[in-house]
Amino acid sequence: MGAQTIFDLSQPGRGAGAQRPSPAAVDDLPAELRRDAAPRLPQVSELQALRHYTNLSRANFSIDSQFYPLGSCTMKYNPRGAHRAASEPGFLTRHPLAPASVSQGFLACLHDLQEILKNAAGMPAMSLTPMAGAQGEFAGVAMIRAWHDAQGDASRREILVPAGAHGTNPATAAMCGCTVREVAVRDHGDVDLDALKAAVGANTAGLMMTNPSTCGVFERRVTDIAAIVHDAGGLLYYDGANLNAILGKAKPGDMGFDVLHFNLHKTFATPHGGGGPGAGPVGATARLAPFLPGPIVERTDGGYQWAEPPQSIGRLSAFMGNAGILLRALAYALMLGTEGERRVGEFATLNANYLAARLKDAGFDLAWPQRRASHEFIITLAALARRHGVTAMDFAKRLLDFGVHAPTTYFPLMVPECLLIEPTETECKEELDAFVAAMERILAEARDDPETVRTAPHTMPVKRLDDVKAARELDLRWRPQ
Amino acid sequence: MGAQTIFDLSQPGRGAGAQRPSPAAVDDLPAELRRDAAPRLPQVSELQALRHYTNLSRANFSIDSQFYPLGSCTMKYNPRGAHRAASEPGFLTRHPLAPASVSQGFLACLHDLQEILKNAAGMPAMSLTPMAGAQGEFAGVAMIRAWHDAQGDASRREILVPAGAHGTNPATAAMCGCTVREVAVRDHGDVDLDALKAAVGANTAGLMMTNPSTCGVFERRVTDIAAIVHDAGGLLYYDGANLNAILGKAKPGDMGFDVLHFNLHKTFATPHGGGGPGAGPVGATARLAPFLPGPIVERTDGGYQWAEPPQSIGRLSAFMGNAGILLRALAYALMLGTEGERRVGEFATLNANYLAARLKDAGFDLAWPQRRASHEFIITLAALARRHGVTAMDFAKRLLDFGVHAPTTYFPLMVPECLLIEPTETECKEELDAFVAAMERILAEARDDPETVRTAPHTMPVKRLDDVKAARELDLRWRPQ
Amino acid sequence: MPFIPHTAADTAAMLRAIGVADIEALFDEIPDRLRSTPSGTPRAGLSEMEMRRRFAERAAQDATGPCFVGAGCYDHHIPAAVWDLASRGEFMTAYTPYQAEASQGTLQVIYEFQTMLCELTGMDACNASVYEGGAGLAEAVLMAVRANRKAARAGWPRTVPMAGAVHPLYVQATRSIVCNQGIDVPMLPYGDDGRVDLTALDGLAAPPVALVVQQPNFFGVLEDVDAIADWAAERGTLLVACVNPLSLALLKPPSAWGSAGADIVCGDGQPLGVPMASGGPSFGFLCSRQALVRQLPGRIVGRTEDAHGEPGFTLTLQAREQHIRRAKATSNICTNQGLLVTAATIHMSLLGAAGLREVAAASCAKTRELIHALRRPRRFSAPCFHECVIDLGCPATPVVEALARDGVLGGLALGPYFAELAHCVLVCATERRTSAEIERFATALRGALSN
Amino acid sequence: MPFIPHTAADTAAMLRAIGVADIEALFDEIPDRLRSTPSGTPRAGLSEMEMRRRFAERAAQDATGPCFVGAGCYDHHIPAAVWDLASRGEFMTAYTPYQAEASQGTLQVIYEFQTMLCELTGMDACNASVYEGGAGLAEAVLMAVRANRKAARAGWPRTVPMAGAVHPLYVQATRSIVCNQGIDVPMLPYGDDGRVDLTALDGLAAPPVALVVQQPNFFGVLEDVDAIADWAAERGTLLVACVNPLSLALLKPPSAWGSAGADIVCGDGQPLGVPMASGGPSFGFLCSRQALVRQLPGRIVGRTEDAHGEPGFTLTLQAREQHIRRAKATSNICTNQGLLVTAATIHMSLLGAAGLREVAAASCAKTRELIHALRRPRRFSAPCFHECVIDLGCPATPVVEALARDGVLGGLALGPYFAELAHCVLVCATERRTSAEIERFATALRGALSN
Ligand SMILES: Cc1ncc(COP(=O)(O)O)c(C=O)c1O
Ligand SMILES: Cc1ncc(COP(=O)(O)O)c(C=O)c1O
Repeated sequence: MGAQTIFDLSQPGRGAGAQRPSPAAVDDLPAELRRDAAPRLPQVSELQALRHYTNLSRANFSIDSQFYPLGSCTMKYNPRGAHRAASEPGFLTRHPLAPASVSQGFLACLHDLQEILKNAAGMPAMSLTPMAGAQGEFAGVAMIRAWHDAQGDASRREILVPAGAHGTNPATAAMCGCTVREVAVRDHGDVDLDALKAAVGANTAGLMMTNPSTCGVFERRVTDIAAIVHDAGGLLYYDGANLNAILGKAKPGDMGFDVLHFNLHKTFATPHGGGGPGAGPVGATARLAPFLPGPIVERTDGGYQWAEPPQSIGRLSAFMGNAGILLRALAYALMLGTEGERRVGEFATLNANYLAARLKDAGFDLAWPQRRASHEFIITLAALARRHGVTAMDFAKRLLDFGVHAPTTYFPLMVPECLLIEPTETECKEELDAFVAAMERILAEARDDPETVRTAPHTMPVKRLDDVKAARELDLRWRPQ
Repeated sequence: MGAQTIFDLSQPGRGAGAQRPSPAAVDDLPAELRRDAAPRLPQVSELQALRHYTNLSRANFSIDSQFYPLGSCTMKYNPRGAHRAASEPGFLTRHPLAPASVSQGFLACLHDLQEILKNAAGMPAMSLTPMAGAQGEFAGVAMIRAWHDAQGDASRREILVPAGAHGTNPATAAMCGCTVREVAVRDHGDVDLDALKAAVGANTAGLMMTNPSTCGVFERRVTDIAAIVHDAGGLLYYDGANLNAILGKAKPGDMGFDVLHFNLHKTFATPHGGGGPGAGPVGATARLAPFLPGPIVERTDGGYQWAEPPQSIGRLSAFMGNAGILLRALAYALMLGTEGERRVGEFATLNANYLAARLKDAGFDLAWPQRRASHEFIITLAALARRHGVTAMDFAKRLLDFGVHAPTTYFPLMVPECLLIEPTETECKEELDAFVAAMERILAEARDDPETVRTAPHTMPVKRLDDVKAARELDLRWRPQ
Repeated sequence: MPFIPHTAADTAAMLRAIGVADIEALFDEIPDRLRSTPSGTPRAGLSEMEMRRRFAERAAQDATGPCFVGAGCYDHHIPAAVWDLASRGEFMTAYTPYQAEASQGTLQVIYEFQTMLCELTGMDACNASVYEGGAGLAEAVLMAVRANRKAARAGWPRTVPMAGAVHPLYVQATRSIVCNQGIDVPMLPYGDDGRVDLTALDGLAAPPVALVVQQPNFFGVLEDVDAIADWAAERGTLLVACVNPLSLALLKPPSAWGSAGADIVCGDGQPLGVPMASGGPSFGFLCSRQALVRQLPGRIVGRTEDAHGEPGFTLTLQAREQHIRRAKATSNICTNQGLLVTAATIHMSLLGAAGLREVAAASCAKTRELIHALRRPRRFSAPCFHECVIDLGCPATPVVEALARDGVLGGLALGPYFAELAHCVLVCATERRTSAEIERFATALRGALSN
Repeated sequence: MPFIPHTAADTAAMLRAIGVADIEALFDEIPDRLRSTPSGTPRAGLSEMEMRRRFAERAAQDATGPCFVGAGCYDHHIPAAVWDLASRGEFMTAYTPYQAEASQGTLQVIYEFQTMLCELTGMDACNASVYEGGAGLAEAVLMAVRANRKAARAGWPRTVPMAGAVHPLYVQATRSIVCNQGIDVPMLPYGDDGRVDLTALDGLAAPPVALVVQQPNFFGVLEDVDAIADWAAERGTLLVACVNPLSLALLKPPSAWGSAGADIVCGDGQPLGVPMASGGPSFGFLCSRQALVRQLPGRIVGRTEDAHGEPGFTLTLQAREQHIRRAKATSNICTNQGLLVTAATIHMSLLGAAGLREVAAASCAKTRELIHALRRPRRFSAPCFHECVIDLGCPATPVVEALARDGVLGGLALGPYFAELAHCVLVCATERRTSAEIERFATALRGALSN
């Protein structure tokens, strides 16, 4: 394969003949609006395309083929049954603007999902439209803004985030026209309450945080945090990326949060697709419910229908968000049932704590050894990096050679040389043990043969790639030689 | 992966919970008929199974991922559209014994296919039921037998086959209770007519042959052969495995054959499935038509219906053969149209002759250099084998390292150290050129570094396997250690 | 033009390399009078879109309501993962794994399959595969005749009686095939309990070479397999057991029938993850005692080692097969039903023994619920599995036709197969049938019977 | 229990290794009063079989007849190969390709995608991807405001007018998003020809920062893009072009609009191999001139070299993105619509420029056939592409409802979007619509109008 692109396979005049509709003439398009040169798309046979993309797929790691302990990303099993259920012909061919009268099946599905998510959130209102976590965050911050505005308090434009928040949190705040202020995290991974108290004030729009936090621990004083922010007139946003940890065990609504998003592509097991699509439904307490983005689905005596919340921040996309992802998440939730939901949180936590204990025994440094791991945990390779000149990135790359996807590296930013490790509940003990064995082996290599680690990976389709060159000598599209 | 089997992943009590129906009690099954110990099937999670079989699939070559110049096997592109068309929910859920009144769509498809195949065969009658080429052969020989019996000529029990016939030909004859006599092939790949004349007689039931023959050439005196056999009271069977060569260009019915089979999994592009399924419809001239295996589909005023030929040799399977394969073949034939059919033969032949010319230029010995290649051709590595101690098998294995499936080796048997090469019409020139380049490279290695060739493959999941050990120390099933 | 990648420039360059002027020239060895163009009205090639529209329309035409027919083809749930995996190009578009090093995926799958079938049947070895149940039974009979050396030495007649309630379509297929080798396949009567009556065999000069029994039998009835197996073992008759593999999750494996067990076990694998799809493709399997393994037809995979001593898989005992042994092969089978074996292996991995047992039990329970709801007498007295013959008290064929028009596939009318059962239907309810569907059938039947 | 592989023995061993007595103990840092169990009536988990039955029933409930609605979501043929490939686990269940060496498949696909979109639009660079057309337009507007340095220097007001016939749902999405940054999005009027009337902009104190035009516009009408582009270029206004990528197989690429071309091109990729599926997931794309590439939001892949000098692909310009730049990122987007990009890339490879052109032309032709068959006047005079507004002469919403009950999705009633067009429907016929379906629509419409 190498880096032969589909364009390198192209020959003028070639094509996939079976994909051609009968030629038709349109002679009423104004000549000055027509293009004169055809775009240089590939001209390949059906077999060439099929073989090319089959082989490209084989150059990927994926959940279906490898263990993926990627912290904060919840790479768990994506049930094939959910994929097929969402691919029912009737769902695939439904037009987004079909009248509600001929969409009752689809609307019933969305309504069911709204109810399930409300329950999991501990919040009374839910909008399914955001198309990913970040869009859910956007909806939430926009709702917080709109709420303050509706209170006549338009000066509240500052969003607080704990140090080490996911990048989407500050980016969202900025995109929503807010400024961002970081709040320090203390030694044991909890937010520094004194710093928080110092930070809140008349400009505080709200605080965004996850719990369990990006530090992989449960923020024990979350209700105190909520009280501080609320007392200062701010609102609390819950970033649902880590909800897998507590699904069925605790609810953000009970912790004092006012608005939250789910990452269905994490907690509700829809596939990540090599970058997406996901879905980021947003839930709200009663006071924020009128501001939710629309449309949402209501059940009436006459059946299901679309509705817009009265003070809605508006629509975030043309249609109904990532409807197909919502269907997959519903399928997953139905297969779990309430008992299954509870077990998600339990076994995600069991797996993480087991791995943490095993790695600690194997000589790795936990970032917060005194704490329980939540569904994920952090190890820091700072000591190793100093001693052997082997970095967290080297470890990550070397893991690929063992058929394990690298954990998340260098996040959260405040822990030096860190790996954020999230096994998820769908991996079995043997897989975890194999991971520990690989880590032990690399640790030994770091001591005895650091060069092998530093130059990893060795068994991938390419060796380590030059990111600097990529950014300096931008080559963003194929060109004919 | 190594050779970790699904059983090695198994743990007592594990399972794929979503696949379990609600437990039900059946208390009226007699205790003495129940089993006491459960079969030791694997106990794995859904993800474990999915990952295991995903990764196993990646250890295979396939048309979707590699070029497969496998002579006599016609490994061409299997259109995904045909696969999806046959997978229409209505077709997948149709019960084989559903009344014809609620099966008109399915029956119409079979009828269309019968017509298309009759036309391609140049024969007036067609039965779709045989489930592979070999079962088609069986049907044909049984029909020949039945015909002789119906003539009161029950002594005709000898089937002639040209030397180098495919193994299924003699095996079929034997399975049909006939004896087999080989007829020699002359230097240029044609049947030796004198030998044939000497062989025919009062015991001759018939002759089985392919044309183009297994030698990769068109049997030029096929009508003479037919006359000799017919004059001696025998009938002629056409093995349709090589029909790809002449599709749309010539018809077996015109050559004097009385009965034939198609390999839909070759000529009509249905996937080989790692060993099957295929389909081997059998066609017949008017005099043999009454003996066809049933059921066949008839069109009447009241719609389509099932029918049994009056003197049928009977049913060869419980239901309607490999119905799903028949649907795929129909889909393919519809996309081709008559013009497309003609092009199959043309470009299959062009590709083979091109490869033959290129390999000849590269220094390889064609088995019959004076002849046109049909859709396939033979090279013999006998000289090389002698000179460098490198065999056709070594060449075949080494090709795998170049990402090309090996051609058929050591078939036909009468050509020493041969490779039977069939590129098919769906491969493009670049793919053929890459194959030639690989062959040239291996030729050079055979001279300069024969050990590399002899110990190939080097890049597959396993090194060369010990077939002798496999047969001597039979290990046909996993057992707990 | 679809599927052919040649540009005009490619074609020209290739013709140049060959040294001919045009493609026609490549056919110059075909005598002119054998050249032809497709006859009949030319069909324009359809685009994939047009072709799929035609197929969709035709498939929609046949859509039927709930299926209560079994008779060898069952509407079980198939996990989505099964065909998502089996349809991967690397499984679906591979060839027979002759080049073992480039086919470890398929080979290992088959090895795992062989293991699973051996576990279900209790036998020592298994092939992968023969075409389907009916042809597989024929292969089993041929195999038994080949393998019974005692019978050959003693010159017993080539007679292989079948229990009267072996699937009639299996019997037909077997007869069409084995008659060519002069093998006689008489049917034994079945009794009022629906089970085989072996007394018909008493008083023969020589015992039969082999005997075929199906469990559960065509009527869904459970045979007294212990007695049958002992009868056969005592006489040196080889016992061929034809079984539904799913039933073996609950029922005693053929290896444990009587004191000696069955010699050859065959059947159709459709209940293991294969859609009904008009009955094919499915796959047939054949298992045997270790002593008979060299008589098995079809592919067999063995575990071996590679040149570095690492484990790997390869086709083995190929000397049984047509491509090596030709006229002396154990069968002419070549292309088999490999992809279905792959699907079945994945299916069994996902279900496990417990899952298969639950599917079998749920199907039995649903069938009992159905019989109860239909309120019609059972025709046979012996216990049944997940199918059952019920007596409508009037000719069944028109009733089944009427039900079909009413959107219910209401069982198989038995008249065409057994004249004496013309008032009977064979019904089946798998785990997929809901109580609402059963009620719908019952209502439709009451309607059909009152007309 | 589904999806969790732990046996009791596993759990016990793991708890031992951790040193706790039970799983509950692992939650001991959660304050008691925050612990909860799912409220409401417990839902028993469904088996895959039960879940799929429920979905199948609901999907069947919504099955509608032929679709004549477009409005940003089109019923085009998708080659079977597209989703057979895109659904391969290696594409579908991979993560964002941060680990480039283990993600060359996805990365190369994106690089090929970028190239294809650059070819279609004529632009220099392309991202992969934003969520969809509406959110993508918002990103384009934000990008334009960031990028127009001249406007920033001169302190022009943050105003981005939109042509009046930009998709109203795109306008709504854009407004909800960009209003938070104080950007004003006024609508320009459309004329009786259905095209934008730029004269409304004359006499402004400062030119707009950017201007948005859609081609073909929401009414299916073709805008005079040359004049618009020239208008913008003369004033230093950045031109944001929102396009249907399929139309670019026939129409002039935005890079060639007027003398200078568009600056930013965005749109929804649904027509490129994405099923309608209730409108999502689809994907949005964003292309730009080279000079603006560092202002693009979302993922961008670059070709580079590995440690051995071999070519390879990696995410690049990550300093634009939230995980590096945080509050200073070009967007907050993280998870995007990668799998749809994969499907679109395969789709474009299979169709090629010629195939896309034929699909576009066939859709245009079918729409003309439809307009002819419906025998209702067109509302706008300018040439249209494959959609068209027709005037029913009476309120359209009840007519469309009646048609839907009659099994035809007969276009989009425009009243809810444009009060002045309450008698109008926007209709579309893609290449998939047959003449029989068009006739059926025409007949149904006659029926609905005569009631
Ligand atoms: C903690 C956290 N918050 C937010 C997000 C953003 O979610 P999305 O990628 O769905 O936009 C992520 C995603 O990785 C995350 O890990
Ligand atoms: C020449 C020839 N004849 C017959 C057959 C048998 O066909 P099948 O494998 O479909 O049984 C083959 C298959 O490879 C063949 O090549």
